[in-house]
Amino acid sequence: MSWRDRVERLLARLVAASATERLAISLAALFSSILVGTLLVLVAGRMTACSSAAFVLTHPTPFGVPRLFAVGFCYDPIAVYDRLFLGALGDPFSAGWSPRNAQMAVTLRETTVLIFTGLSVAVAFRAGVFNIGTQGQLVVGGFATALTVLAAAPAVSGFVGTLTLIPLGLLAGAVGGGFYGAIPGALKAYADANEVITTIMLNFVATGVVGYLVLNQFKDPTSAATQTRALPSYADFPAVVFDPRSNFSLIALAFGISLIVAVYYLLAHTSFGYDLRTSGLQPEAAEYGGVDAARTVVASFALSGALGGLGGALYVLMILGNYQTGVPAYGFDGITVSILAGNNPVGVGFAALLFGVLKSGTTVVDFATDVPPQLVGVLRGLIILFVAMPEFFRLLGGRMDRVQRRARRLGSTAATDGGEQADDGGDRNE
Amino acid sequence: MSDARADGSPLADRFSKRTGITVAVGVLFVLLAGARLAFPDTIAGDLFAIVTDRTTLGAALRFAVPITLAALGGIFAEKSGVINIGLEGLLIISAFTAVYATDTIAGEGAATQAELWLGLLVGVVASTLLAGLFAVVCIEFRADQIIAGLAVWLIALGLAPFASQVVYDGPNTASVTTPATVTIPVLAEIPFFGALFDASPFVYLMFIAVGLSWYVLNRTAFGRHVRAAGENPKALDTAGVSVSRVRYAAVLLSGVLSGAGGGALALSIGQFTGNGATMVNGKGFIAIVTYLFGNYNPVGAFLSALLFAGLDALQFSLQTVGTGLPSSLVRVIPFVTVILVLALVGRTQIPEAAGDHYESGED
Amino acid sequence: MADAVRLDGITKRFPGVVANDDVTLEVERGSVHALLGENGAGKTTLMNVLYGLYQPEEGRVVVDGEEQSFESPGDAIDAGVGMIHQHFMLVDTMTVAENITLGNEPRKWGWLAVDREQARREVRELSERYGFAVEPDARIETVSVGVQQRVEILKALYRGADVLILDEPTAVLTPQEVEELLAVFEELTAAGKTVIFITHKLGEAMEAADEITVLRDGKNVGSVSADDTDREALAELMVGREVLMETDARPSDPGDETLCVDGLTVEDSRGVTVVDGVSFGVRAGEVFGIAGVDGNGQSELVEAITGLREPTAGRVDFEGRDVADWSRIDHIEAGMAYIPEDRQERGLVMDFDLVENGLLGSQHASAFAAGGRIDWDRARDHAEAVVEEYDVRPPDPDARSVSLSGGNQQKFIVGREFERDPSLLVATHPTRGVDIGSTEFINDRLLDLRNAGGAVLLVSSKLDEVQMLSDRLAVMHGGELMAVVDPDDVTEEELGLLMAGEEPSRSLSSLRLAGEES
Amino acid sequence: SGGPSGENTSDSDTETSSSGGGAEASASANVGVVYATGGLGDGSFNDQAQQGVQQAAEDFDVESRKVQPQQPSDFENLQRQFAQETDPNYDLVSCVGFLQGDPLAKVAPEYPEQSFQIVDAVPMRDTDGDDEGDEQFDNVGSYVFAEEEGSFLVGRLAGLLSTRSFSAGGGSTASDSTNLGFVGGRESDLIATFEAGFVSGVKSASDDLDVQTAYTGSFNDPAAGKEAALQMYNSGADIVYHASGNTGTGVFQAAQEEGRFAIGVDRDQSVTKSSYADVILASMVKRVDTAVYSAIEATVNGSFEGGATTSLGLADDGVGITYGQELGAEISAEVKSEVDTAAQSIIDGSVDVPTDPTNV
Ligand SMILES: Nc1ncnc2c1ncn2[C@@H]1O[C@H](COP(=O)(O)OP(=O)(O)OP(=O)(O)O)[C@@H](O)[C@H]1O
Ligand SMILES: Nc1ncnc2c1ncn2[C@@H]1O[C@H](COP(=O)(O)OP(=O)(O)OP(=O)(O)O)[C@@H](O)[C@H]1O
Ligand SMILES: [Mg+2]
Ligand SMILES: [Mg+2]
Repeated sequence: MSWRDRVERLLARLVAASATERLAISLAALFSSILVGTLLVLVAGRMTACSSAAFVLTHPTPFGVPRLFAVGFCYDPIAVYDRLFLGALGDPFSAGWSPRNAQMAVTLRETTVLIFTGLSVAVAFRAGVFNIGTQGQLVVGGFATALTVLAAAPAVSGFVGTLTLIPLGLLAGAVGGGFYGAIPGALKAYADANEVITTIMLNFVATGVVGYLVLNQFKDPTSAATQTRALPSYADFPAVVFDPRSNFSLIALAFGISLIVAVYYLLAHTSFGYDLRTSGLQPEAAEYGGVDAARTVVASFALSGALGGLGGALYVLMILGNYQTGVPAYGFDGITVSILAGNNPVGVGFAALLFGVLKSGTTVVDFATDVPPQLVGVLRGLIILFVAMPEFFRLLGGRMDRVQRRARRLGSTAATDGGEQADDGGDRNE
Repeated sequence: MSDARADGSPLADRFSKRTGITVAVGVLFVLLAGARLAFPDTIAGDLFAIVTDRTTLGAALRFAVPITLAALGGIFAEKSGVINIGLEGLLIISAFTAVYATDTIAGEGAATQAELWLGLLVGVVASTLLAGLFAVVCIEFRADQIIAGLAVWLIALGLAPFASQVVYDGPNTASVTTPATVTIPVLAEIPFFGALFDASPFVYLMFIAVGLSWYVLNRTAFGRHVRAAGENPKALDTAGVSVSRVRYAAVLLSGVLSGAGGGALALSIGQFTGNGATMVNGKGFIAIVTYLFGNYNPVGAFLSALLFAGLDALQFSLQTVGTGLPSSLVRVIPFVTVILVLALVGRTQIPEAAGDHYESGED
Repeated sequence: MADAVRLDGITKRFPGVVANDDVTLEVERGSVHALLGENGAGKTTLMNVLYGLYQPEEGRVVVDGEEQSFESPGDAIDAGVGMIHQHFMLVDTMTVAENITLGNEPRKWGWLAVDREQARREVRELSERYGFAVEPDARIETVSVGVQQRVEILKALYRGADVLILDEPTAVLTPQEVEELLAVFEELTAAGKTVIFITHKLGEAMEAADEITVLRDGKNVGSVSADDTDREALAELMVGREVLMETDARPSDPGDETLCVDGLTVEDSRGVTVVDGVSFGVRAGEVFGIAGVDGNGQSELVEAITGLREPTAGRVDFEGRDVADWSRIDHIEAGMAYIPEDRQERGLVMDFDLVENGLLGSQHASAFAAGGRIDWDRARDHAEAVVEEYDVRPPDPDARSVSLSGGNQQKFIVGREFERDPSLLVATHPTRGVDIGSTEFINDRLLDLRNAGGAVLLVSSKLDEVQMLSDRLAVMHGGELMAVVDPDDVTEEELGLLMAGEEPSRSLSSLRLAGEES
Repeated sequence: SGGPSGENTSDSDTETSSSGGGAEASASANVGVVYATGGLGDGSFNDQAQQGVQQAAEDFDVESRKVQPQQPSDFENLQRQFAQETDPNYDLVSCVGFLQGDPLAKVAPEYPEQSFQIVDAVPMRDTDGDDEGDEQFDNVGSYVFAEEEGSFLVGRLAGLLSTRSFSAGGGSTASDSTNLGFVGGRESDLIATFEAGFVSGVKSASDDLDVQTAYTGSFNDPAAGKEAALQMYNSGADIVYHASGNTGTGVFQAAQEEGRFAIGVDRDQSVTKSSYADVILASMVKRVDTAVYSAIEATVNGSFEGGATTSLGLADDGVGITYGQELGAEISAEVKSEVDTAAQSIIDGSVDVPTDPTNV
């Protein structure tokens, strides 16, 4: 087949209604969430008290038109979104802006971790299972990374140390997370235990047990915090372009992006990926096609866990420099990232960037406005809610017709990928 | 359907697993009793003393309230064919709202008991509204139930602390009155079971809700319609009953019950605390496990909630008795138990159509 | 006297299909009326209109002389119209009485509770009045299909139905159960009820109905009195042309046993033994048929043979090797092809396009995936070949399965499985729900494979079809093979008895083929 | 109160100085506060710190802005935001809570011109490459407390009362009980010093006394605090001391329900949790407010000095015992004087209070 054919086919797939629809729905969901968020900020702004109104809702008064109303609010929604989005990028429209600014580094480093957790959730979704346990896998992976690197560090040092410890740490994270992910997989495959519940429970278990281990076995004696000793500085991801103090390494981001490509390739071009997608879409058909359902469930959970564990490894190696209890909710954000991306690995990249901005913007909002930063948590929930109901936007778009619905019912359009696969997962859970 | 199938009850093996677990718990209990007699100073001996202590029963009952109420809500929703994984969110939203409402209604002084119940009612309304949103999204807009349920959880997880921050300038609300313990004379004196008659009014509320739920599900036409909507919605539809309406009612009911649970949780401590996973901290998810384990039976759900709550209560006893078990590990016991139970029970008898959309007139 | 039902110029459209096109139908009170027509002719749609499930774009529905506009089945029920669907609308986990009274529960204590005693009593009375022996407290999942059907009928009667609509009520019954059902029709009409039933079987229509209406392509192509017509005339009305099913009648030339099943015992997912010590063999170059009413263990038997279900006892020898505990993929790779009974659940991934679906089962085969990497170009060539050779329409390998009609989906599966060049083909209901043209095509291919020396195990509930295609025919009932017979030497009635688990009057040994040990 | 409409104003959300809204430009100092993750409204640690800020704002013309991080990983970012901000320029960034120590060790050297204060931790720089800190940062003033000393006093009080028949307000002790309780928040070295001090204080009253301890794993889980305390009261404890932030609210509730006593922490909790004043015997106050206040005061006066640790013990009034508003008067002078004696011995060094519960 000629290259032209291939390119044409690729283009045809790209513009396929489903893909654009997917994108449209994600954008619409984001937009709607922001809209609802604005309302929330305004309502909250009326409920609280302040010395002067941060935002006044009124109308222009040209030609001496009398002012009919002017309502003041304690919170300024425009400022909130300005801080949330522009602030997270370090104010790109201000003078002297450099893309290497510290806040941008925060945004990108959050993005990097979210790529891993997003991929983790997406892989599971594509295999038709819900992995709500990425958080726990990340905790276990991060802890495994810290222990391994601490154990191996005395043997090496300097540049050689960097070259050996980072891959070793990543491997440890992947293995730790992978094993921890395989547990709910095996429980589902061989004991029929609902993975939504087991993974949520395993999150609590991971936090508890790792917390215990850190406190009682591996605690840094010099610190009051519950954390391990610091990893040697040569086990830190080398900073490129960005300030080394920013805890962000472009190399890690590049690693994340290469994993996006790898996961995409795995899903689209390998036999294992075919098995995985088939069992995600239609388990009975997969079984018929010779896919070992139990093994695929365990394998995809292990893969998903390994990706989550890698996220933990990066969190430890790149951001913290040790393991500390109180790991941020990257795993739960991964769910949002994946759902927003329609469980598509490439989409995960973009969704992770969006959520990187949101997470980084949260602290900017917290700092710069009086609006409680939990707003971003609400936005996250709203985005998922809107993404879950493409029908809502179709109704709005007035394009609802029977054929589409029938197609969807049979688990079809890519637009509802997440939903439909989830559906399958849901059905088989119980 | 051949004769070969007629003799095998599809529930047989599941029941036997449940029975197995129940028997195992019983055997464990007897062993502990033996250990207590033989080696009174060992952990096992202590355990028996703790398990048979009325304090433990009292604590288990208190812990069981939010879990049981949410589980009852989950039963109604799922029996009607809507898997409500957002129970956690419903608990969170009503926990905050109930305290906020009580605080607001009471104004300056301390809230009276009547104001507290009014606050609970407002909490129930809030949770029901959120459940209503969930219902519209799932039934009207055909959203995937699991994803929409996750969304409900995440929204509440953000919204309640957000609101607390707005109103109280911190993730924790002010403290309000707590309900007065209701003590039934004489009965409260009974050694172990006395705890049943010397409890918070919310515990009695829970008992009433369990009984009523069982009655509604099994004895009323509405309950029948709920079950039919979950097993074979088309059968219900063709029998001339609107499936959507039944499902709406069931999901709203899950909001009402979870609302009572969340409100009771927060009001019994008089405060909503909202950082991290909030004070609800996974109770909604445990509720799901309890009704799965209880095989969608309200009484079964209550008993398994009591089991998990008992484990939760146990962890403090284990710590204070000084068993030497590290407290951070003891706290993990209930979660591990949930996993083990789920692995043992395995596939539960989920309603046939749960998770599916239903639209009248479709094939 | 007014007609019980009069449908006047009903038109009902679905996107891209006119399911009912200006259909007029009159049904006399106290009569039995049969609706005939090919798959997709619009029979179910028309009855759904009468039952208020669909609202017609045009036309009037008149019941008992009164024009009606039903918004929902509830309205139809109120007007005395009841319907028993092709797929029963029963709640398996509830009892007979609960199902019958669903939506119409007798109450006590002013709506607070269902009066279960009264429900039970009413159901028992009703059941006795029409001579149905049904136990009100039995759970639906434990009773036979025949009983379930009666529950459906009682459900309609309980609601005061005067007009009963039955959609293909005989499709799932044994010939004997069919007889009983037709007797029930007489009871009903004797009590003044009106019966409308849909069927594909001309004989039944002739026997039970007073009047017969034939639909074709959504149009009423004729209503005739049963006494004034014959099978040939009806068949021609239905299809619009003369029907002659020609098959390759060449006798088989069997070789060695490709498949040998010995003492096979299988449990279903609930742990109930549904295949009980079954033994038979399929030789190269022959079609071995298994007939039987659905649900007598055929599905589990086939799943055990094809590696989808692990048997609890017994052997499955394929080309001399015991494959009973091989994995599914090993079965495929050993050369066993399988056309599953549920094409949309198992046979195809509905969300995949044909290129991807063509790979199902071959995703690890070296021809398509060397070293774990899928060669999509080859997969595409393969799908294109299948589409072309098996006349799949539309001929577009990028079309997703969900967009194909049922018949075309089936053709693609058949093509894919034949392309494996199997030494054994297991086919379950390969022509179910498929139109006459495609049926013919598929059957021809089965025979081609046989003639080329392949072994074919054919499971079907269409008696005429298995009888015609098979070289040897077994009848399955209650998890056991009743007999292996020569299909040319057995009557439909005898098969019916065997399917019902009874011994025909002619001794079985005379039916059995020489040299058969089963 | 309702929201503002148009330009009219109501009471303040940001902690502006008492001199009114117009003071912004003329503020003598701008202070940023990063609270601990438990958040405000805990009635103990964070609220106590806020108290210091508010007091300073009242006494000097100080503008302040606060943030309440949701998780420990936010600390670093928020500290940095304050350090970077130029509009206004923050004269002091106050970091409340020991978890902020490590992040501050990273941020402080990046902004040598920025003054920081940290409570409950001493961040250090590693100068000799052994990955252990050995030198403080010049721009960071550290404030630590001798929690064990204050806890010793309340432990002694509890021990003395437990061996007597004491009854007041909503509770009573039984003279024959030999049992007391301690409820901790999340397990950590810091909380362990509270436990160690309390237990040794109890033992100083009588060797026959036992202390039940339990950790709830959270500083913000009143329900768990309540259950833990109930458990203790039911197994004979007369008095339960807590060092668990808002979790302690549950301890007070349990005391009220069981008719026993509790001891508060960080602030005078018979004031901050006044509805439980009838069971709060005393509180171990930890003057986080003083620490914050004095740091701000020094900043206003231009005398803030980094690179040093201020240790606040009994002798410095940094920790101490405050008797409950309602119950304090009921405690006999004899008991109080025994407590005072103990305080004196600690101050003059004749008693050394352990900081590790395993060494008691
Ligand atoms: N809900 C629907 N939406 C769209 N098209 C439909 C729907 N129901 C039926 N059709 C189409 O209408 C036509 C008539 O279908 P109908 O089910 O009435 O046929 P039938 O005569 O009952 O066929 P069969 O004998 O297979 O049951 C078919 O082309 C079918 O695909
Ligand atoms: N309920 C429905 N909603 C939407 N489209 C439908 C529906 N039912 C059928 N179709 C579409 O109508 C077409 C005919 O479907 P149908 O199931 O009637 O096929 P069939 O009659 O079994 O196929 P064939 O004609 O090949 O035997 C297909 O394209 C199918 O996807
Ligand atoms: Mg058809
Ligand atoms: Mg039909």
